[in-house]
Amino acid sequence: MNVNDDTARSHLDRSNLDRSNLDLETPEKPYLDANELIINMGPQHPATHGVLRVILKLDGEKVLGTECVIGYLHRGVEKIAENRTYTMFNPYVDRMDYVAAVSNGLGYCEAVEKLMNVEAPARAKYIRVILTELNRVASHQLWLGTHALDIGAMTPLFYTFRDREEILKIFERYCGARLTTHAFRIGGCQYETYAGFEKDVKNFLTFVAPKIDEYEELLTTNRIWLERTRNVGVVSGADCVALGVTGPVLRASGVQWDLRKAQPYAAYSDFDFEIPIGENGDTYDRYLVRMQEMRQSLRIVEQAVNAIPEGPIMAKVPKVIKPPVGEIYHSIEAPKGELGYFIVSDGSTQPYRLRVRPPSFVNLQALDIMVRGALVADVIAVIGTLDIVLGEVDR
Amino acid sequence: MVPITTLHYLVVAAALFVLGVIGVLTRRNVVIVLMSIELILNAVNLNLVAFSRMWGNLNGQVFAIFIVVDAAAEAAVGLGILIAFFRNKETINVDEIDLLKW
Amino acid sequence: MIPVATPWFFYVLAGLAVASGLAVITRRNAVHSALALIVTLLSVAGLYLMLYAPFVAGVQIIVYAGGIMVLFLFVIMLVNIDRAAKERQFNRMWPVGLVAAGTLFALFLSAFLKGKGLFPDRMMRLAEASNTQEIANMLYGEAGRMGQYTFAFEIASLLLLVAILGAVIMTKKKI
Amino acid sequence: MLNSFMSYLGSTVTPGEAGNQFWALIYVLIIFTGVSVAVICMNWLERKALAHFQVRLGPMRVGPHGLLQPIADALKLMLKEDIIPAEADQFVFWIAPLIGLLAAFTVYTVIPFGPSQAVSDMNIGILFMLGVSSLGVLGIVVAGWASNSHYPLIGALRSSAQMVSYEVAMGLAVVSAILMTSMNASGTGTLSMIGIVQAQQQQGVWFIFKFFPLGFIAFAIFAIAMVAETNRAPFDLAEAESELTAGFHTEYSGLRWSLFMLAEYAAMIAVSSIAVTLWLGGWMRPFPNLLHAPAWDFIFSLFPGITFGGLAAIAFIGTARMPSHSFFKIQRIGLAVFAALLGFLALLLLVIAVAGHSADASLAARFREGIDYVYWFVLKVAVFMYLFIWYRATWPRYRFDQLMKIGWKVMLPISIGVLMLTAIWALVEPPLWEWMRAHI
Repeated sequence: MNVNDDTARSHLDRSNLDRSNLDLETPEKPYLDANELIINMGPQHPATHGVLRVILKLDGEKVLGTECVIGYLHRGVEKIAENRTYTMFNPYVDRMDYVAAVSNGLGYCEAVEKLMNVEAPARAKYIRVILTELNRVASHQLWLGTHALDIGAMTPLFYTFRDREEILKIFERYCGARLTTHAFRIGGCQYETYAGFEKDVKNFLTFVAPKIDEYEELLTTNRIWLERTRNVGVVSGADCVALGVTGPVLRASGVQWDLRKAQPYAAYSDFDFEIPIGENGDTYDRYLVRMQEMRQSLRIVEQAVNAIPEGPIMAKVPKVIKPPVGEIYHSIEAPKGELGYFIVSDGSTQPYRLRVRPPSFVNLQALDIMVRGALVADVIAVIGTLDIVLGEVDR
Repeated sequence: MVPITTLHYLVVAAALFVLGVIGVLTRRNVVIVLMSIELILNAVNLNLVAFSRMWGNLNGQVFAIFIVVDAAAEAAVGLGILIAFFRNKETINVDEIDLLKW
Repeated sequence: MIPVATPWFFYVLAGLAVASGLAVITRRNAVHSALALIVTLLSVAGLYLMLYAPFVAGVQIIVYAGGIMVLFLFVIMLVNIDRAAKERQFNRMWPVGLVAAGTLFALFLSAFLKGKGLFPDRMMRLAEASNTQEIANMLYGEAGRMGQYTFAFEIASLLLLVAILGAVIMTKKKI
Repeated sequence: MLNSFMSYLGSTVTPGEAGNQFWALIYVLIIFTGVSVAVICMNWLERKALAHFQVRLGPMRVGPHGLLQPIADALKLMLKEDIIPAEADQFVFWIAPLIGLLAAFTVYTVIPFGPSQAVSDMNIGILFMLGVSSLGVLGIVVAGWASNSHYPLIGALRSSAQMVSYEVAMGLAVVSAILMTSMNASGTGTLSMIGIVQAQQQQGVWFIFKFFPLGFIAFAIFAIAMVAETNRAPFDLAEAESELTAGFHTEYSGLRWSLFMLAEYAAMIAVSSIAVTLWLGGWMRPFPNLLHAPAWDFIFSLFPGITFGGLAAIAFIGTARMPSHSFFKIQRIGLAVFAALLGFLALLLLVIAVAGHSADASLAARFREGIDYVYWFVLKVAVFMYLFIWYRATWPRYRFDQLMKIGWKVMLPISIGVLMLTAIWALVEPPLWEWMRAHI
């Protein structure tokens, strides 16, 4: 499907996006049967992945409509940026999507580099790709564990955490941090790879490939898993495009759109990988797409680690970063979708305005059309499948 | 202590029956009226089973089982009517159900 | 087996049944009434056991306490109890109803007292061990013959079917 | 008093049947204590087994290998503040856990751990069991309603609908097993729990293998329905923690909450006991008819001792494998004592087995017999308990409509079909044998 298709844009007007019949102010009818039972799911709820609050309007178990209330984790990241130098702001972006901190850092560094017209050296780019793709695997593993837990399968959570640990160990040895890595600097990477980095990564590749099969063994053909995920939270490609949904959710709906292919950044043009896409746009397809993505990421890492060039890891960047006056929008394919940074520079050391396009926030919009008419249990499944991180939604 | 005879059971059954009748006659809440009907049916059952023991044959017990079946049917239909009624009138008071149609 | 039908058991069970029966018709909250009714039903089941009717007692527990009462509780949750509990509980004719019921009870008692001779003081020992089998013989017949109540039994099953259909049709919003 | 105490010892019927109130009370106490201990063990075992399914260790700190964890949990729950929400219906909120607990424990009065190892042998035993265990749903419904909160209410509605629906399939599966008890000379079946096991003994086959595959299908239906009936994964919709936070017991805390847990585990053991009694030969050891020589009897009677010996050996290995650090000193001693206790128990059981073998009809022989019966029964139930844990570790949770669909559209038709086929088979089989004996 062509993304720039006008019919896709006009889809916004279609009635299934109509929110007018969601009137949460309706007084509670006196009985439960034809009632509109209003339930507050969250902000303290085990399955809303943090502090998302979803107000559900229910008819018995059927969902009539949802209203997301966000902002419980709002830290004003974008405002903070205006009072920090470009270098000082770099660690802050790690705290948005804290399960994919490396991707956040990559997007920010590349955006500033683009603004300054600097290019990172080849070796830095390769290191960036390796770490980012490892982080994608880690993010997807975390998603898989929590998603399966939401649907009631406890065990995959522990399997994925066991394997994610190996990735975090590599991060820790590389840059000293496990979660909020702050791995990259504007203009390249600060750290050279440690001795044995390649070996660690290669060991990890051989270690994790059978583990992904193991997850699939537990879930992919499990009848209950199939029943819980097939035809649940279906969203069409056109709806996705109209809502701006990106990432695996978009690809599972059959739209082949991946920024790594569409507008290659870092060193992605050097590698051979595929973009897995789904057909039905249901929860099961999104599961399959993410599982395939993990494998593709491993492929990229394998290629990158075998062909990692020698050379400097830092481009010539002035000590005080003062980009020229102008504005820039740069986006990368984060594990959850398109992560974009829009930076307006007034020529000073601090950004005049910095705006983040977080994939989780945009993807969360699809929740309503995905769960309307479904059951309460599906809401949980859909929140899980959207793979949101509240730190990124609220910023 | 006086040995327990059929009469003892009959008195208990009569008491339960009368309680049920009072419930049906005086309560406004339909759910409780239906429950009172269950009380009445139970009183009848107790009588039947007591007589069954008195005469030494099982006809009374078989009747009691039929009455249990009837009670189940009655409860299902009664509560069905109640829900249908509640959906339309939003009340479960028996003295507001005096119209045969609305 | 030594009969356990001691008078104490009877008085306790009978007292429980009547007391909770009273609670059924006086409680403001329907859920409390339902719980009281469950106690009544279980004590009556105990009385059945004392009357050598174990099968009826079992049916009482399964069908009444386990089935019908769950249905009642389910419906009570569907309709709003809070409002009903705040309203007047008894209708305006309650003195008339009370008098009528009292008269009825007096009638019962006088009948029992007057006709005391009609009730033999004997209590037959029914065969407890074969109780279920004998009831089954009456319901289904034995050795190829139709039972005394086979036809009635079939009618009862039909009644249940009709009741199911009626309940479903009445409660379904759109058919 | 002493007379009635002693007179029962030689009898071969249950105390309820013998009319011996004293022994009935003793049995009640033994069984209730046993069930409570079993629940505690099950609690520890579930946490440990589940942990090992999930590549973690589970409780390790409280006692050696977390052996004292359930006790610590129980203490914590007892000391915890017991919150009753202000808007809750106080009385009903208070009584709801007790209803569930009462229903779960009352069932044990008719569970036959052996031909005379039961409180009473009601001749409507199975009917009583189904009826009383179905009362457990009342506790859940009422708890959900009394909490006066949305999540518990939805949980209660879910669980009541679920339990009522699965009771139907469960009951029909049970009926097909009861039908099999009538396959004897008199053509009379039985509802008594002991009678059902004895029928399997007489017919020389566990009902799971009878009329293969009909018995097995009925058993499978029961095995599925009983998971749904006890609100366990994958049918744990009533307390689906990811959807309804904790379902019907969201508002409960402290001791009252632990009563719900106790009731749930007691109910799990109870329904497993029904399954064992109806389909797996109850207290019978494997192949009682094939391997009926006294020597086989002796060999099988060694099993309880061997089992405990094995457990003791595992505990000893655990002691030996503990890190030799002063930090683990007390734990090591504790585990060694535990192992020694287990070993002593094993020794005792072996001695009883040997003594009961040599002296016929003595008290020791009767004791040995009783231990045998209870051992095999408990072993079969334990397999089910393990299955419950296994299910929970493996499967995701069903959705409500799917659950209802399975209950009404799959299990109910199959169980009706199995019941009819069983009846037909039971009618056809004896004349068929006659005919074959006459003609072939």
